[in-house]
Amino acid sequence: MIAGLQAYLLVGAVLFVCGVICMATKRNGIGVLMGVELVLNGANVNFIAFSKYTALGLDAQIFALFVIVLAAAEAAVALAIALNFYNNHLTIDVDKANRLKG
Amino acid sequence: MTGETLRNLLMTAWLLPLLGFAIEIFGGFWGSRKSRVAAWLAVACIATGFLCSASALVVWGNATGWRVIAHDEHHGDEHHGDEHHGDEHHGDEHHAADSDAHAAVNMKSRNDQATTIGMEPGNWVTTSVSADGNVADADHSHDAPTVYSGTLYRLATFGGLELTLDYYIDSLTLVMFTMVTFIATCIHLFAIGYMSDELTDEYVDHFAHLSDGHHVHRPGRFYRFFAFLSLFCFSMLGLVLAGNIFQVFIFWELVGICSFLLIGFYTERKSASDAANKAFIMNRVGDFGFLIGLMVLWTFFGTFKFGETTDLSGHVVEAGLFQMLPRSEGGDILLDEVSGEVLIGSMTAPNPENSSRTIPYSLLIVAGLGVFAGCIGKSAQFPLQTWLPDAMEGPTPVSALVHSATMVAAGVYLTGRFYPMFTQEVLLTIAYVGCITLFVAATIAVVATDIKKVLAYSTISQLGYMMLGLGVFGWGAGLFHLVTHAFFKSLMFLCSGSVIHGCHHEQEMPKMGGLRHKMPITAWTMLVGVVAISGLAIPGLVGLSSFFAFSGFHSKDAVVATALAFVEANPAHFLLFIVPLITAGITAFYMFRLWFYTFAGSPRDQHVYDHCHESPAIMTLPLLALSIFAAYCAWGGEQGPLYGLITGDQPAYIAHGIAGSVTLPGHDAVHEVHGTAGILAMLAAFSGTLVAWVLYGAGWINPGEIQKQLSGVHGFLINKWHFDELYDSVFMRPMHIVGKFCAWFDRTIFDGILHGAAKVTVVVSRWDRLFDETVVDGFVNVIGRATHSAGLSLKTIQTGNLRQYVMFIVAGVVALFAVVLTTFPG
Amino acid sequence: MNDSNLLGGQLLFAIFALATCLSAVAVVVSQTVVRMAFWLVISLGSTAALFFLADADFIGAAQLIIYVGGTLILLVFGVMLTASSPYLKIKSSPGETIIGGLLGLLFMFAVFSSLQGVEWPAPPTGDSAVTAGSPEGNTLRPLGLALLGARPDLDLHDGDTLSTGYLLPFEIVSVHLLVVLIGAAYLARAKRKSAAPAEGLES
Amino acid sequence: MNPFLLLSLLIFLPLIGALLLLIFDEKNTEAMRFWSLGVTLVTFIMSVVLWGQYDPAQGMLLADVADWVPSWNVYYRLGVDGISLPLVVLTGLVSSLAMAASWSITKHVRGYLILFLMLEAGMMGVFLSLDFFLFYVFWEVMLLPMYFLIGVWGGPRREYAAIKFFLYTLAGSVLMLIAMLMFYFVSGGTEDSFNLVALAQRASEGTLMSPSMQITAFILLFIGFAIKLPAFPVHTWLPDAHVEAPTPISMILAGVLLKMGGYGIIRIAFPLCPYGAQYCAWAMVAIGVFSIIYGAFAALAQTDFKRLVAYSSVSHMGYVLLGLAIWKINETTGETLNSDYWQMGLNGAMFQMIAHGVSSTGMFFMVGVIYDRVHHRDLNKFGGLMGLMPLYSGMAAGLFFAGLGLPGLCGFIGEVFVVISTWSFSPPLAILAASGVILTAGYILWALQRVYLGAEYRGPHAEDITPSNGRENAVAAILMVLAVVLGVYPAVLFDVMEPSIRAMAEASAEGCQNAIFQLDQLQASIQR
Repeated sequence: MIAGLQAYLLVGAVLFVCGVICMATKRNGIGVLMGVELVLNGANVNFIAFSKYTALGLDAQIFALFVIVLAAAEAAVALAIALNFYNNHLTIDVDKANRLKG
Repeated sequence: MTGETLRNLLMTAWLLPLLGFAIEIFGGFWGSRKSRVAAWLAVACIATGFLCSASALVVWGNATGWRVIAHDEHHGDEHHGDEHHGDEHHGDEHHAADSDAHAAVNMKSRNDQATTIGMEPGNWVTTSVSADGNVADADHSHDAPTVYSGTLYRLATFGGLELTLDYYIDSLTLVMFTMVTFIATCIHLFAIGYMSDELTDEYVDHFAHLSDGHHVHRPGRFYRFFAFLSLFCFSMLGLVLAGNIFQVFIFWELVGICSFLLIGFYTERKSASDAANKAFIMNRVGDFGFLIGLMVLWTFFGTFKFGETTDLSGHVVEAGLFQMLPRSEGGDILLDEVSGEVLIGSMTAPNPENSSRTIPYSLLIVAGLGVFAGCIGKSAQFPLQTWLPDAMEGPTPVSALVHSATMVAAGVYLTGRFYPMFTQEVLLTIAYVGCITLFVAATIAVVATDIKKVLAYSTISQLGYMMLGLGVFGWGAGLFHLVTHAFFKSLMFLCSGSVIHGCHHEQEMPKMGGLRHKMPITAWTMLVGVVAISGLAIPGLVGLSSFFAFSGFHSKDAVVATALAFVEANPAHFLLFIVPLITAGITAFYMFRLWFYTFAGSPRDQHVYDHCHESPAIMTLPLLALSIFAAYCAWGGEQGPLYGLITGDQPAYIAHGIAGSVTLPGHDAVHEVHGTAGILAMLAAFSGTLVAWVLYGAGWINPGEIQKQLSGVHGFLINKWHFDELYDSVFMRPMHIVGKFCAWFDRTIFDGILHGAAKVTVVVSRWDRLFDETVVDGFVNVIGRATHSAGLSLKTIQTGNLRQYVMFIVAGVVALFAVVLTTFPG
Repeated sequence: MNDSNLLGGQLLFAIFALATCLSAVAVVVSQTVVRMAFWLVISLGSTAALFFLADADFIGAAQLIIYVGGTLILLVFGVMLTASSPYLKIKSSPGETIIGGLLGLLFMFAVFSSLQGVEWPAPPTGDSAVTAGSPEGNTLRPLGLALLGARPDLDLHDGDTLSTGYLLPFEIVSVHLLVVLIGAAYLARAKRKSAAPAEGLES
Repeated sequence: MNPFLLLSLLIFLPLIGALLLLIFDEKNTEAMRFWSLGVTLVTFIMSVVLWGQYDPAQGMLLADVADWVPSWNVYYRLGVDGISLPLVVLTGLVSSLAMAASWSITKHVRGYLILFLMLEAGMMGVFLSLDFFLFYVFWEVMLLPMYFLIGVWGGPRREYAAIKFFLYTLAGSVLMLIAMLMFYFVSGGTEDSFNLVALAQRASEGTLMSPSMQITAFILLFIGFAIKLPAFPVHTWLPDAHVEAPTPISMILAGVLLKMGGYGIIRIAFPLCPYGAQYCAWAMVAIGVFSIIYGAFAALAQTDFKRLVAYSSVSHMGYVLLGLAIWKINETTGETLNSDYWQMGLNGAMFQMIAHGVSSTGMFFMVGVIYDRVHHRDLNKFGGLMGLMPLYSGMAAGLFFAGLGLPGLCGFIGEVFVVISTWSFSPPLAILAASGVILTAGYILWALQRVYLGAEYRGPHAEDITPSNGRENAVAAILMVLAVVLGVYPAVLFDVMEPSIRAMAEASAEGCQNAIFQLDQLQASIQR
């Protein structure tokens, strides 16, 4: 069943990489958030795979659960931020949020 | 005890002038400038001293039964034999005394001996050479002790070394004491008159000029003069009384400083203070040699004492210097056969640890020459003679007392006193030094025109005679001449002082002449002195060996006779007889020249003549007193009482003479040639007198003509053989140059090095500062600036662009991966 | 696990895995937010299916409910609230896209090669840890117990150790969530400020 | 009195006096001067009391030891013996006289007096302490007031002179510090590591230092002390310091400070490294002789009166070094040869220190008296003072004669004793040293002639020349009387010094012999 684990990990990796690329390329704040979700999901896929194929077991699932919960919270907060940002800047373009540049 | 009596008497005579000095020096501050109290106090002190000395002489004579004088009834040969005999006894007595004492004392007293070595001042121990000490015993008068020595107090003790102040009283001491105190008394009295112009609040010194051309006006310093005279008397008597060579050195220096003070009495005169400095410094040159002699003696003998140290019971505990040199029966200094050196302390050897010590013969010569160097300085012998004529800057009584009669004779005295320590080589040196000196000085005296300078050179010349006499083994002759010379030379100086006083401080003889009419006493007493020094005599009624003569004849005759005997024994040294003989003629010439110039003929300077006058009685009385002694003190010559007294305690071996590489004549040898020498000397004196009379008395030949013809010689002599110039260029100038060099070296080189070091430090610290400010601070600044600029440049990376950050992260991860992969492949 | 199950499992896995990956890629390449949201839904949903396939029933369910049902709705709301048009396009520059793509590929390669390089530990023999003490895929109960502090899967094995569950983390997460919700509500509170400070900040 | 109390009071009384000066009114300078004079006089009287209490036969008079820094083995350890006692009394005397001569100081009187009293405390401490560390501390304590006294109250070039003095002395004390640490570590940091008596005892037994180390330690100590002495070629601070210092400070400098060099050599350097001392004896004698000649020559060429006296100090202190160092041994057995002569030299050197303390103090005072009147010191611009100030000139002449080494005055005994004991060490050097008498006579007499003799005064401020006042006469008279007493009856000093010096010399001789024995053994073992 090694192949199974490898396959899961592969899927997780694809998700992760896609999420990262998403974050890197999307100028839309919401798009960036979506990238984050993808990354988190990639991680979750890995957790679940380890839960099934290694001795990690239930611990991995608990972790995945926490990740999901945190992702939800994060999404809520991030969205609030995005909204505030939008309220202040009248745009959702994250490139405009560069006031912390050096 | 005779010893204690003598000691007390002489110490009174010695210390009274010191007391006088202490009172007089402060007298000026509470007394009036016009008071003569100081003078009378000084006279009282020194006169009491004279009385003490004279009574000491009497005491001594009584103790010895007057044996030394009693000899003049004997025939000469017997005399010498007796002397010899007595001295033999004398020597025997030493050993007898030792063994007696050893036998007499038991163990207890030996213990005492150990405990009484360190004597306390309050516990003076009088020592006599005799063991029984019963000096009053008439039967033993022949063997009676004649030398008394002991310790006054202790200066310091270092282990086995002890430095003390001692006294050493023998006939020579007593004669010197009496002579010094007597002459000093006369001169003190004379000085009361001579210095009376100082009895004022406003003394005008005509020889000292201010920069505006005026004469110096100052308060009179009468009291100070007498204070210094008293101090001098104290020092001089201390010198004579001294019981060890170190003590002699102490008083040696003290008389030197007194001489300095007295020569420089007219402090306002540059010439006076120059002369004082010259006198003191030249004396110090001699003292430098003296000090070397002391060092050698101290190092090898470990004691300075002349006489033996004894404990209370009269037992000898330590030998003195005079007992330490072993001499053979013939008077030779014995050499140790093993080491070839001189064994110390083998003469008496009471102290076993002394007997093992030796001194190389060469160092013995060094010691002798060293001590003699001191004598050269003090007695103004060649080559240190130049200070004495300059010393005439002092008041004339000073010249009479210090620079003719006593202090300058101290060198001769010490040579005589220290005679037992001199080797034959040293004696020969002494003889030649004396010989050169007497000739050089006499030649200069011939051309001198200053009346005091003539006397000064004659003094040097006569001191040369004394030295010569001592050097050719005429111990008695040299000291005999010392005493007679003291009388007639002080007389002549006082006479010249009288002239100077009478002529209102005119000293140039060419301005005088015919003064005998104005000042007869001075003139005739002076003539006595002149005759005495010239050695004129009338062949006596009794025979050739006896003359009717003044003192100078006898003493000079003794010296010349000894010289002749010496030369007969050592023909190679013939100059030692020829030169003094010729000089005897020169002496007569210049002395009569002086007398004719001053007193005879007609006045050459009417102004001087008109104002001149005979001195008051207080000045002429001493002249008369002295003239008597100048004429007759040597009565009887070598068979007379004075000679007997002087030679009463002469070292035992002298009478024999010593045979050796240089044969030293004994008394017999001298006696053989005495008549010949006497006649030769007298002939020389008469011819000198004759020439003087021809030139100056009768005026048959104009001396100016001769002077012109011999101008080269005359100039040479007038310039005193160019000694002053020579010393100036050879010693003084180099000394000052070296001094300047040292000072320059100090300021330039040492301080230069120091300042250089300081500058280097400053430069280094500047560099350090520069380094600090540029390199160290620069480094820090560069880092700061680099950090800052790096931050500035990195700030551009901080775009604030979220997506770029993500990209960076990814790129970073990829790069890390690449690194990991390349670093750990597999 | 039997063979048919295995085959079916493999096939299903392949389908959902492909869907997940492709949808994720689609999210990346989509230009409009709405489309991205759509593809995201597909991707997350497929992931949930993969969870089911991996015997993590509860997690799968939670994924569906929370993500697909909650988070994405939130996102779509966000899109609606922030965009003047739902099909708003904010384009990245082509350079960025290319760099992003290249980096992504490089990253992918790195992850892949890591995956290949890792020697994974041998799978547990016999019953998998997850299913021990519970029917296959039925993880709700053990999870619940674990969250309450009890670990039947481990405790039953050892029999002597208790309290290795996640009660405390669970509580923390709960509080955390509460805080987050409050915070989110606070932040999202409608508060239209004047543009002045914003412009000031812009400059 | 209890020795501890007496010795401590000698040191701390001046300090207390200095402290109490603060309660005086700033303007009431006269009262402060009298107060300070009183303090110095009381100190002097106590030193005389100490003299009375001291019994030469009993050896060292040790006070009780008090803790100071016990963890470093530093103790407050005082004591006095025949070597230090005369110097203590001299310090008391010279301080009193210098204070009496301080009336001419009008600038910042209180500061001056405080520093002066501190200086006296430091000097007393140096002579009284038997703990090396304590000695060092006092050595430094005395340095600082001196620096200010020269640097503030001095002449025109005072800063230069003060810095020069300070740096020289500091250089010396640094070397001394190194040597001190050597002893500390060699002795193993025990309770007696700084105890001079115990260290000397161990050195005498040959258990303190190896011979080669002794040489190093001795050279370090010697340079330190030679600077203070001062010996050629480290003497150049002296003329400047003397010339620039005010008169009372010159008196102290010449009268006491220079003696510390000689004291240090005889108290520390010789007993603690006897072999080193013996090893360096030749060099020391040569330096001493050279100092005598060089100082005299340099004095001959001076035109500044005070500078001349300063160089005469260099010359005179050369005798001290010479006398200390004429230590000859048998090279093979290590036995000291001519030990009596060496002791004579040691005693002579110690006496010369005291004598120089009297004569040189007097000479500087005499220079100061005339300087106060005419404000210059150019020898060529004096003259005729004998007529203008007879009493002053007479006493000045007396004190200069004391410096010249005239018999009957103190200088003679020291010089001559040293010189005549030198022949046993080396005849050529002895002759050289003896030649100093001529030069000394030369420069002193020429100076006297130029200043006191002559027809008239040739310099400026002729109208200010007034006869010396009572205070000046008193100071000069005291010194004069002392010069005469010491010159006529030197046993008064020798009786006190001789036993202590002999003990020191014997201990050192033994230490040297032990060291040579060790060296022989070493050589034998190497050959084997």
